[in-house]
Amino acid sequence: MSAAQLSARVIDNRPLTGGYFVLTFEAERPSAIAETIPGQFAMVRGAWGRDLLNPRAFSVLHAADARRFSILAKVFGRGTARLQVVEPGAPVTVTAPLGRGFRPPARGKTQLLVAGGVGLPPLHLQARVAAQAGIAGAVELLYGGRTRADLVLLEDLAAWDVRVTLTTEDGSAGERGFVTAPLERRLDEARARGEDVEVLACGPTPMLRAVQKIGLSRQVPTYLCLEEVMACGFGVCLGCAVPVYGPKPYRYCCTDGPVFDAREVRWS
Amino acid sequence: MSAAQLSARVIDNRPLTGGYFVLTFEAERPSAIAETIPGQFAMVRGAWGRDLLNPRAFSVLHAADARRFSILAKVFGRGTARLQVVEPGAPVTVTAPLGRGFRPPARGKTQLLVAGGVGLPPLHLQARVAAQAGIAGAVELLYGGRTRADLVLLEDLAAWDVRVTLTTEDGSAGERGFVTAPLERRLDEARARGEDVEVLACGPTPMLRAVQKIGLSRQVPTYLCLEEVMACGFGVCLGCAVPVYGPKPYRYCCTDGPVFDAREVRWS
Amino acid sequence: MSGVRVTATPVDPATVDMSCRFGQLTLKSPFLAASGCFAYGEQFAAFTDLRQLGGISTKGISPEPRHGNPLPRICETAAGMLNSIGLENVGVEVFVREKLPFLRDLGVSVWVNFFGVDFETYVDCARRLGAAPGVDALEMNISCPNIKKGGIEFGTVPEVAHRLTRACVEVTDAPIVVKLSPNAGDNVAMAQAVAEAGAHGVSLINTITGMAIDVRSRRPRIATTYGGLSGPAIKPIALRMVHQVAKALPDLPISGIGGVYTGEDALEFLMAGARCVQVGTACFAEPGAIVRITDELRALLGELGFASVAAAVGCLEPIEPEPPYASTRDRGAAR
Amino acid sequence: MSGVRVTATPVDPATVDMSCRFGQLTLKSPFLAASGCFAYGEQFAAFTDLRQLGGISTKGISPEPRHGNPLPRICETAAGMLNSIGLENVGVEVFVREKLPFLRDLGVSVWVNFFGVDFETYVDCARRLGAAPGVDALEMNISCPNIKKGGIEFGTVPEVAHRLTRACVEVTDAPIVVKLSPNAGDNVAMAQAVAEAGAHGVSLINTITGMAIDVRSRRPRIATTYGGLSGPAIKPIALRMVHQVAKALPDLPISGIGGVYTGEDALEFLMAGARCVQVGTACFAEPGAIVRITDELRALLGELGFASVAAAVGCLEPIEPEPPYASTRDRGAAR
Ligand SMILES: Cc1cc2nc3c(=O)[nH]c(=O)nc-3n(C[C@H](O)[C@H](O)[C@H](O)COP(=O)(O)OP(=O)(O)OC[C@H]3O[C@@H](n4cnc5c(N)ncnc54)[C@H](O)[C@@H]3O)c2cc1C
Ligand SMILES: Cc1cc2nc3c(=O)[nH]c(=O)nc-3n(C[C@H](O)[C@H](O)[C@H](O)COP(=O)(O)OP(=O)(O)OC[C@H]3O[C@@H](n4cnc5c(N)ncnc54)[C@H](O)[C@@H]3O)c2cc1C
Ligand SMILES: Cc1cc2nc3c(=O)[nH]c(=O)nc-3n(C[C@H](O)[C@H](O)[C@H](O)COP(=O)(O)O)c2cc1C
Ligand SMILES: Cc1cc2nc3c(=O)[nH]c(=O)nc-3n(C[C@H](O)[C@H](O)[C@H](O)COP(=O)(O)O)c2cc1C
Ligand code: FES
Ligand code: FES
Repeated sequence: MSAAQLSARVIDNRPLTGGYFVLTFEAERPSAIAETIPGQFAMVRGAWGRDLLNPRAFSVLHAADARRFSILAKVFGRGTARLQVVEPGAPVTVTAPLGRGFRPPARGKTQLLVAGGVGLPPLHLQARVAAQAGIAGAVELLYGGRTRADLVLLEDLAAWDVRVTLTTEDGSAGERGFVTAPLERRLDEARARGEDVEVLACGPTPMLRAVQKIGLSRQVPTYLCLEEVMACGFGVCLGCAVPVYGPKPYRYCCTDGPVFDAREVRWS
Repeated sequence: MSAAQLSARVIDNRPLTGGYFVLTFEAERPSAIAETIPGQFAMVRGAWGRDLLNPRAFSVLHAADARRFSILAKVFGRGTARLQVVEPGAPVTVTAPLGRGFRPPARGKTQLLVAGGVGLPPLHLQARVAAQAGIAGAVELLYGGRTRADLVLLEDLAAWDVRVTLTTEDGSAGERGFVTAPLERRLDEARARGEDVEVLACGPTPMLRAVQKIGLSRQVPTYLCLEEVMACGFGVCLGCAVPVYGPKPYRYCCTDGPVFDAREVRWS
Repeated sequence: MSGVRVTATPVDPATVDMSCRFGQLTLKSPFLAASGCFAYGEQFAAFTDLRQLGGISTKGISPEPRHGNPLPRICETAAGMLNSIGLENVGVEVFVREKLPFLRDLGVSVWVNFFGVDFETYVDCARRLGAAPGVDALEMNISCPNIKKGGIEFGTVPEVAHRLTRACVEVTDAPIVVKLSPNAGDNVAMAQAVAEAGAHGVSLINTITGMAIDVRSRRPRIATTYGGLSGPAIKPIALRMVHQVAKALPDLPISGIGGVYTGEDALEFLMAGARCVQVGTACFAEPGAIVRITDELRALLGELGFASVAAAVGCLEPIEPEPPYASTRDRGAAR
Repeated sequence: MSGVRVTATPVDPATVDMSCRFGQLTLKSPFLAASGCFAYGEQFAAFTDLRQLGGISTKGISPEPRHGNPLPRICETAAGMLNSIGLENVGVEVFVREKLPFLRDLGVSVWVNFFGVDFETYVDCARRLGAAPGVDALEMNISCPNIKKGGIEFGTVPEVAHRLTRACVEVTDAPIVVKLSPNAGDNVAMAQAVAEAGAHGVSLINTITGMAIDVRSRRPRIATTYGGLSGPAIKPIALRMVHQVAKALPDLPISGIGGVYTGEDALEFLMAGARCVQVGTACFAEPGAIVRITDELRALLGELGFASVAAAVGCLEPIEPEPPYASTRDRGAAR
C-alpha cells in the first residue's frame, strides 16, 4: 500500500454552516495523497499529549497536490472538538491515503451518490473526479440533512454541473423528508427506463441501512462507505471489524473497506 | 482564607529574554487577588483535558486590580510548556491568592531580597510594595542568573529606584559567580555597620540551601520562599510537605508557607 | 456511528430527583468527596458550597495521630497522579473534638474513613468513632497501599477481611462501609466476605499501586518508591470492578470511586451499579468540582429522560447481538 | 525543584551501545513491537524501517485460526484505550507458511506470541511454533483478558502457570518468555513459578481488564462488556510490577510493557529493571513510533552519560534520607 506517515500542518480552518468545517493540511513531504480514490481516508492526530491517544479517521475531501489535502468535519466528540479550534500552523500527524475507495464513474452508467451529514466528502470527491473527467453526467448527488444549514459545499457541485437532489427533514431546503425517498423514485425511474445505475452511499449508519435495503431489494449494485471506530487505520489493531457474509464473519473497515458491497454487509 | 476559585482568561502572554514569559490573566469576577502579599501564589490550570491533571503553582508577580494579575514563568516541564504557548483568550482555572507571604518592608530595617531564576516574582513584588510605600531604600535586590538573558524585569526595579546587585555565572552581566557571594559581603558590611538587616530569598533549592547556611551562621533573620510539588495548593492533599524542626516533622508549603523561617527548615 | 441511542423523552432537569439511597442511608445527592482529597472539609468552605454535597468522606483517621511519609509524596502521571502521603491524620481524639463538629453542622452525610495498624487498633478506632455524635457511616479503609505495617493483608485475603469487618461491626451501631483494594486478586470474593460479615456496603476503588521514575536523578518520584494511582487513568478499571461486584451482589450498596471528572463519568458508575459516587483527585485542580459535576449529572439525567438518580442505577443493558453469521455464498462478497 | 540531578559526563549518542541482552537472546535494540499492535509486521513496512527494531512480538497465535469478537471491539479512555479483539489470528499453519518468512527476513528478533484454549492446545502450539525456522522466542500469553474459555486461570494461579510453562518448555528448544497478567494478585509469585518451570524470561504487563459505558445507548462501549486497558494510563502500574519482579528475581530477564510513548518512558522501564521494552498502542497513532522512541532513548542515554543500554538497566537508586527529625525547640519555628 502506498500510504505514508506524514508530518503536516494546518494551513486553513474554514467554518461552514451547521457546525461543519473544512480543514486543509500541508504535509512536510509529498505523498500518494494526490492519487486518493474517493472513499479513501486519512488518520489524523493533533498534538494531543497523551489524553486522546488514537488518531481520528476522515475521508479525504480533496487533495490539491501531493502535499496539500483537506477534510470536512463536524464536532462529534472530543477529537473533532479539538480539531474545530485548531489554528493554522498547528502540527498534525497523518497516515494516508488509507483503505479502498469507490469504483470510478464511467460513461453510460449513472452513479447515484447518496450522501448524509459528514458522509459527503467521498461523494463530493467522486463528483469532482467525474467532472474533471468530463463526465459530470455520469453522477447524480442525492444529499440529505436535518435542515438547510446541514447541506454544505453545494457551490462546488453547481460549478461542476452535477445534478443534485436535496432533502431536509424540516423542508427548509429541497424536498421534505429523508434522502431515501428520492433515491427510491430515481431507481424506479431508472428501472422503467432500463437505465444502468449503481448506488454509492456514505452517511450515518441508519441511512446506510436503509440504502442497503433499497439497493438489495431492487438488485441494484450498491456500495456503502462505512464508519467504524478505528485505532490504527491500516489493518493491525483489528478494531474496526465489519460483520459480513462470506468466507469469514468479519472483514476490516480500514483495509477491506471503508467501501463495501451492500450484499456482504451483515446488518439487517 | 480569602482565596477563591476563579475562571479567568489569558489577556497577555509576553515573552522575555532567556525563555521567560509573563502571563497576565483576567478573572471573571473580582477577588482578594489585589491584596496578594509577596510570596503568595496562584494555582493555575489551563483547559488541559485529562492529561495534565493538577494545576501548577506560580507566585503572583503583580495584581493590577481585583481581576487582573500576572505571573512570571519559564518552561520547565509539560505544564509550563503549554502555558508558554497560550494565546490571549485561552481559559484557565485559578485558585488564589494562596499561602503565607513575606513580612512587609519597614523603615529602619534593610531587607536583602535574594532572587534566582523563577524565584524573582515574590521579591519583585516585595520591591514594588516598598516603592509604592515610598521606602524603596528598605529593600535591596541581589539577583543571580546563569547569564545576562536570565535577568529579567530589571527596568521595573530601576524605575522604582531599588538598589540592585546582579551576578551571572558567566560574567555576562554584573559580577561573575553566584548571588551568595555579594550576599555574604553585604551581610558582613551590615554587621560592621551594626545595620538591622534580614534576608528574604526565593529561587532554586541549591541557592536556598546556601542562603539558609549563610543566614543561620550569621544569625540574621532569614526567610525562604520554598517550592514543593503541589496538587491542591490549599492544604488538603498533604503532598507539599516540608521537613521542619519543631513540634511536628513536617509543615505544608502551601498553607504554612511557601515562606518559612530558615531556622525551621530541616535540610542541611 | 456506534451504539443505538435509547430514545427516552427528556425530563426537566429541575425536576430530577437527585436524592440517593445507600442502604439505610439517604443522601441528598449521590456525590461524596473522596477520602484524603477533602481533608476534613474546612478548607473547601472558602471555595464552594459544601451544603450541596451528598456527603464527605474524611481523611483516614487512626486511633493515634500520624505524621506522613517523607517527600516527594506526589507526582503526576498520564491522566493521573501518584501519592504516598502516609495516612497522615490528627487521630481519633482531635478529630472528634476539633474536626467533627464542623462536618456535623454542614448537614451532609458524614463518612469517617478510618484504619488501624493492626486488628486491635482497627476495632478500637471503629468503637470510638462509631460512638461519636454526627457520624453517619464509618468507611473502613482496608486497602491503603502506602502504610507499611498492617493494612495491605486486610485488603487482600477474604477471610482476614471478614474477621476484621465482623469485629468492627460488633462494636458499633454506625453502618460500616468497607473500602476495598483494587490490588486484591478477586474483588467479588472480598466484597462477599465483608458483606457476610455485616458490612453495610463497599467503596470501590482505592488507588492502584504504581510507580514513576525521575530518569535524571535515577530515583523514584515518590519517596516510598511506590504510590497510589488515582485520576481518570484508573476509571476504566474502577468501573469494571464496580460492575463485577454489582452483578455478583446486587443487593450490596456500592460507592463508586475512580477518576470521576464529569457528570457523564458519574453516570457511567451509576449505570454500572454504584448507588453513589465519590470524587477525589478532581477536587485538587478545581475545589468546586463536585458542585459542577452535580449540575452536569442533573442536566444529563434530564436530557436522557431519567426522573431520578435511582432510575439510572444499574440500568446498563447488554449489546444487541449481531445477525447470525452465515457464509451464504449467494449473498457473498461481489468484489 | 525536587530530585538531585545525577551529574555524569554526557556521551556522544552516536557511540551509545544500543544492543540489548535478554538472557541468551541478543537484540540490536531494546525495543520490540508489542503483540497485537503490530499484526505480523507487513503493514508497517510501508511506514517505517522495520530493520531498526530490536524485535517484533507477533499477534497471538493459536493452533487453529480464530475469528474475533463482535463489535465494538475498541474504545478510547483517558490516556488509554480498551480493546476486546478476541485474539483473532490466522492459526499456526498459515502463520508459519505465510507470515513467518517475512518476519524472518527482516533480521530482527522474532518473538511469536501464542496461546491455547486449554492445556493441550498450549503445548501443541509451543511444539509446532518452536519447531518453525526463524522463531527466536515464544512469548506465551497466559494473560489474555478477552478469551472466555481457558486463558485467565493460567494467568492467575502460580501452580497452574508453573505446570503449563514446564509442559511447554519440555516440547521445544525455543526460549519461552511468559507474558504475565496484571490482573493476577501476586506477580512476583507468578514470575517465580514460571521461572522455576524453566521460563527464559517474563513479559510485563498485558492489558488490565477495564470497562467503559456509553451513557446514551446505556450499553458497554465494548461488545464483550470488558476489555483490556492499554496506553500511558497503565504505565505507572506496569512500571511498579516490573520493579517488584526485578527486585525479587534479579536474574530473570523482564520485557517491560505498558504505555511507552517516549524514550524517557522506556528509560524508566530500563531503570526499573527491564532488559528490553515493548511498544504497543503508540504504534497505532504513529506507525513510526518505535524508530522515534529509539532515537529519543539514544539521545537521552547520551545526555545522561550512559555508554550503553545495559548500563541503565536496574540503575535505580533509593531516595536519600532526610536529616533526622528532632523537635529541637532552640532551632524551632520563630513565627
Ligand atoms: C473511514 C471513516 C471516515 C470518516 N470520515 C469522516 C469525515 O469525513 N468527516 C467527519 O467529520 N467524520 C468522519 N468520520 C468519523 C470520525 O472519525 C468520527 O467523527 C470521529 O472518530 C469521532 O471522534 P471524536 O473524537 O469527535 O469523538 P469521540 O469522542 O472519539 O467519540 C465519541 C463517540 O463516538 C464513537 N466513535 C468514535 N469514533 C467513531 C467512528 N469512527 N465511528 C463510529 N463511532 C465512533 C466513540 O466510541 C464514542 O462513543 C469517519 C470515520 C471513518 C471510520
Ligand atoms: C509556591 C510555588 C511558587 C512557584 N512559583 C513559580 C513562578 O513564579 N514561576 C515559575 O515558573 N514556576 C514557579 N513555581 C514552580 C512551578 O510550579 C513548576 O515549574 C511547575 O510546577 C512545573 O510544572 P511543569 O508542568 O512545567 O513541570 P512538570 O512536567 O509538572 O514537572 C517536571 C518535573 O518537575 C517536578 N515538579 C513539578 N512541579 C514542581 C514543583 N512545584 N516544585 C518542584 N518540582 C516540581 C516534577 O516532579 C517533575 O519531576 C512555583 C512552585 C511553587 C510550589
Ligand atoms: C492525595 C490522596 C490521598 C488519599 N488518602 C486516602 C485516605 O486517607 N483513605 C482512603 O481510603 N483513600 C484515600 N485516597 C483515595 C481516594 O479516596 C480515592 O479512592 C482515589 O483517589 C480514587 O478516586 P479519584 O480518582 O477520584 O481520586 C487518597 C487519594 C489521594 C489522591
Ligand atoms: C488492540 C490490541 C491487541 C492486543 N493483542 C494482544 C495479543 O494478541 N497478545 C498479547 O499478549 N497482548 C496483546 N495486547 C497487549 C499488548 O501487547 C501490550 O501488552 C499492552 O497493550 C500494553 O502495552 P501498550 O500500553 O504499549 O499498548 C494487545 C493490545 C492491544 C491494544
Ligand atoms: S482500524 Fe486498526 S485494523 Fe482497522
Ligand atoms: S499542595 Fe496540597 S496540601 Fe499543599
